[in-house]
Amino acid sequence: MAEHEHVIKPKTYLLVFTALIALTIATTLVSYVDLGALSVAVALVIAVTTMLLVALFFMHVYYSRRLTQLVVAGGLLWLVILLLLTMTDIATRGWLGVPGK
Amino acid sequence: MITTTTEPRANYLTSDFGIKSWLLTTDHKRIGLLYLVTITLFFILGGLFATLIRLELLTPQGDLTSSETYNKFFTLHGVIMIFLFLIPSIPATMGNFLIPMMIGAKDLAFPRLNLLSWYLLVAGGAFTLYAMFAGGVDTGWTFYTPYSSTYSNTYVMATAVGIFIAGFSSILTGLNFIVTIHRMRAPGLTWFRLPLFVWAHYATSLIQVLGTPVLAVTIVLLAIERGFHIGIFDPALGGDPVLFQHMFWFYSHPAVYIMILPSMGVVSELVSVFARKRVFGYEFVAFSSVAIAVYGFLVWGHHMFVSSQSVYAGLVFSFLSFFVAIPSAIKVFNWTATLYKGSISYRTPMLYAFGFIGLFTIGGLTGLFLATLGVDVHVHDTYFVVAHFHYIMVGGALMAYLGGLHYWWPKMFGRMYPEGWAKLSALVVFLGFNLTFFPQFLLGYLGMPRRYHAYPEEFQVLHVLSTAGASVLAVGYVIPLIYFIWSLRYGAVAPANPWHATGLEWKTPSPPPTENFEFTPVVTHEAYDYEALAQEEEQEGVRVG
Amino acid sequence: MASVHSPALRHHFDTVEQQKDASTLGMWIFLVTEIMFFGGAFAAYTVYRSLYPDAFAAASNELDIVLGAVNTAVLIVSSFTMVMAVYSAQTGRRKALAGYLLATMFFGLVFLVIKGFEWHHKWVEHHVPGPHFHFEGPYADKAQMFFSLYFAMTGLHALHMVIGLGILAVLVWMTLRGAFSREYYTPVDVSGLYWHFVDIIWIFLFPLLYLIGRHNHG
Amino acid sequence: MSPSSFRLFPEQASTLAGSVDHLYFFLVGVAAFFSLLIFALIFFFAIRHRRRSEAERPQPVHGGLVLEVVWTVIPLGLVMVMFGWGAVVYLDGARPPGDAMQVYVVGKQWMWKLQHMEGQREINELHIPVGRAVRLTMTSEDVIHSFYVPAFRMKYDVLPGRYTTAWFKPTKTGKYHLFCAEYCGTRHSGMIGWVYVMEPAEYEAWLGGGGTGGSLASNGEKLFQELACTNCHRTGERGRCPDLMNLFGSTVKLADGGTVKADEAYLRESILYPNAKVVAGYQPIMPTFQGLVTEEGLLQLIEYVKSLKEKSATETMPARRN
Repeated sequence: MAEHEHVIKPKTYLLVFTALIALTIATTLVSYVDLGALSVAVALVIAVTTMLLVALFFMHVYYSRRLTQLVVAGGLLWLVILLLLTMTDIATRGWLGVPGK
Repeated sequence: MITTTTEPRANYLTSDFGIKSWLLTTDHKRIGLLYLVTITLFFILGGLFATLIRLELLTPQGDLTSSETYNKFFTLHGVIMIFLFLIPSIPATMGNFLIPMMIGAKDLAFPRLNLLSWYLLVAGGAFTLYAMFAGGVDTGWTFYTPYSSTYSNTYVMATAVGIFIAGFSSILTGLNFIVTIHRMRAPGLTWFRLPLFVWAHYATSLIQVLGTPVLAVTIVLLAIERGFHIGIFDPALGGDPVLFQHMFWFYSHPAVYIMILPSMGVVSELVSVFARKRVFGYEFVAFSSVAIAVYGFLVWGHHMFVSSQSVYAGLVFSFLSFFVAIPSAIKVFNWTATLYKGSISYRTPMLYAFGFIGLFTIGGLTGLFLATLGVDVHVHDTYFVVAHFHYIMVGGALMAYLGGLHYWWPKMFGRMYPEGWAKLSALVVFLGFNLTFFPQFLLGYLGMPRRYHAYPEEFQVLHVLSTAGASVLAVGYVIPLIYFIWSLRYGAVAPANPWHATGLEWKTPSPPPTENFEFTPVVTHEAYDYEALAQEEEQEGVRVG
Repeated sequence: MASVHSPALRHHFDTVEQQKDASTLGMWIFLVTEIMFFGGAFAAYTVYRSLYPDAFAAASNELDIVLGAVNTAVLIVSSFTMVMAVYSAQTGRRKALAGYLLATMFFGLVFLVIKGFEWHHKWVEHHVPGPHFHFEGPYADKAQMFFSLYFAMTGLHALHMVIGLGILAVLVWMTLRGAFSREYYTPVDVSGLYWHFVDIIWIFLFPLLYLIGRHNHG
Repeated sequence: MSPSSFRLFPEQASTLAGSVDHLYFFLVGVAAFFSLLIFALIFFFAIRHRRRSEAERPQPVHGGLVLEVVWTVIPLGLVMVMFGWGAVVYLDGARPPGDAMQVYVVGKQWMWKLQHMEGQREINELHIPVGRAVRLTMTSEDVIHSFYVPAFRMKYDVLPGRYTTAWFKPTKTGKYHLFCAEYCGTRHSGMIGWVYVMEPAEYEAWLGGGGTGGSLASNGEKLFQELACTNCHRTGERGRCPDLMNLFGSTVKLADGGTVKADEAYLRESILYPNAKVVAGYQPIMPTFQGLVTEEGLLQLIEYVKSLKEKSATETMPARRN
């Protein structure tokens, strides 16, 4: 459908590329700043932003049909399910006052 | 149709001959048959191990084989039946054969990938067979660490590689189906005109694509641990063996739905055709397949209530598990309601469908016992669990597999099976199955643990009943094997649509030509529209009956 | 419907559009399976990092942040050359296409070489898990877990890079043979998706493996 | 086989057994009702609406939203009852009462090793008095096992490198099966034994009989001295190492600013991985005792540390006596 007719200008790519390099430098530098528990969050926010830029523009998700976007979102959702429900065990051991459980 | 009777056209079976035309084929129908032969062989092998297990359990003393050997028997029974028979069973044979025809396409979206999938299954099977002949494997199909990673000195690696490769066969089949169902439907065939068989396979494919890779990476981590002695799950290095269980069940619980969802699709077709009624609550049955596929990923922790998983996680997983019961219940009620005011025929496939609904109901309801925290503590890892999942997988999936095979046999080979023998074997299978597995519920609640080579005497009576049932069941499986082969040559020639069914697959000759349809069909009405079919048949002058 | 006749159209599709759509969707679904494949490893990582945060920080500080950051940049550059390759294919510039593909391969190789140096360095320092593992300080046991995950995850990633290089080599060969045109360049397109995906995996591996607790140790 | 031993329902021999069985009967009732309902409907429809002629074309019946809602909501209500009831029974079985007597369990391929507080050790046998809650603290030397006593409706996995707990309160004297329920290798089916529930007086007599070689805590103390722990850990003295007096159950401040509750798992970790959690104000100088102490030895050491509760000034005084 629209996918292969839509040719994106190299200028857009170059812009995205610059942003990606900037984000890499940012995440490296910010890791030296003591943000306490926030540092994981900051690192992940930067990584997710970087991923979104690559996916949306380099991988054309932004210009793709709804189904492709749904497939991507679904994949990420399932990753969250895996991580979240696994941590539901690991992070809650001892919550209900039962020793060792 | 009338014009073609004078000179029979070449069909997919007669279009080409020779072994090469089979091994290099990209025709989905031929690949379906390749799978049929392959998994039948694996079923016979897995059944052989089941027989040996049941013979050993005839007496309380472990007197037939040593415990090492017994442990290898049940491990190989599980590995072969699950990864090499049940996972591919309906999707790879009937799904492969029928989905393109049901949606009016010439083939799957990626025919060469489809052939590759078959080769991957064969390769995975070859590794497993190598492990078997080299000395076997004794970890159970669950491969729990640290037993599998450190303590077992059997052929764990070869089996793991086999499962890994067979897993990719499953992933690629699922991928192929999803793309095909999205992109290859005939004009006019909207989502809500699709046969429920296709809906069920779409849901199944979602699980294959989303779940199987996690099993793959779990196997990789296990192999790294076993091969290089570096521990991801090794408690000696601060690893958590319970993490292995989480990752394993993230796939292996939804995998149960890989096995049962396609059977639900088959049963929806059978119930509709042999009651000549549109499936009651079509949309609910369709969506319940997708709901089962999605919920199926949220409940794996119910395999781990006594594993030292946190109590809180236990509560969460138990709560979520009960929600899977709802779409399953919806299906059972809707199938039953479909029978109401129908025109019910007792042909063999319908007998299997009746059997499926009954046994799946029992299997599903006993699943509630296992989701209930307080009761699961007692019955976990006992024969209650063994009985429950055999009701789902043998009473459910295998019954539907046989029902579907009888139903589409004329389409696949252009021959009818012998009805009398088929009815007899359906009855024998049903009785044998219940005699085999019902006593195991009682055994389980009594406290008989699974995977026991020898057991206390008080369990013997029930074990003897179970073994007796297994021998009946074996007879029930041998009869169809014989008459199916017999029918290939001597069976009555099948017409294009022997059941007066509505699906697109019945609008093409039996067996179908290589390209399935002469012209791409245009779909103008919903699935299971028997009135429209009657009108068409009248116009074409087909005499009903 | 059969009016569109392209030499690249396979018999079971009706149109070139349908065929291209199918390929793209197929690749995306494959990438979802890849998300879940790496997802399992990320799950293991999440569990152990939450259990042993200090050991992970200490072990992470043993990694070379400069090489890690440079490699991240190298991969981003290779992703950029990859989109330019797709762009060249879309606009029918065959020479540019071959050039960008070769450039992508070059940066991919640079990444692997740097990675190889890093691994070798870890080997020399006895940071490879196993019987010869040695780690100074209070966290020896749990640090081994970090390095187990480090090698497993970067190893799987590198394996994907190697496969990607193989695919790119085939694409170069096909380009030189004149297989692609403005109308037909689906293989370039879907291979690009794969390459970017491998890049994204690294985008997560870099902060998760290299950048833990740097502020404590500098 | 002896026909007298045949039975169809397991004995009820713990406080939990009754409540598990009640819930089980409820589930059996629900399952039986729905199975019979479905079976009956299939039979009834199949006969009532059987195909009478091949040309028969039944009138289509259109789905009813009301029906769909009804058979969604009723099962949903029922399963929520199951969830709630099951959770109550489960929590009951998970939380050991405070006055429970302690028994330590070590699983290994393929036997159960049990230690009583008083020092008695048993293999594949457990003697306990009737009417008294028993709390098990369990670990494994190798693979995962599972401690299962069907008559008590009680089962819990036994893991290497970790302590798990379970409890039960026997209500009937007798001899009951002890099984390993988690597949653990070649002789898995041989990893079985007996639980003997005795009258309290009988149990006291059993405890008294046979030399035990001292209580668990006193054995732990001996080990504590053999391993030269006393060189640093001196009671009532603030030396290079933390004082262990009154440690168990307290909250410990750590060097990295966090805190940890001093339970069995913490003590175990501190002996095997001393540097994992360093107490605030101390240097990480303690060597690891990995490979030097068996799982049973660890349990004895833990029991010894637990016993250091009294305000006793003399460090050699054992906390519990026979």
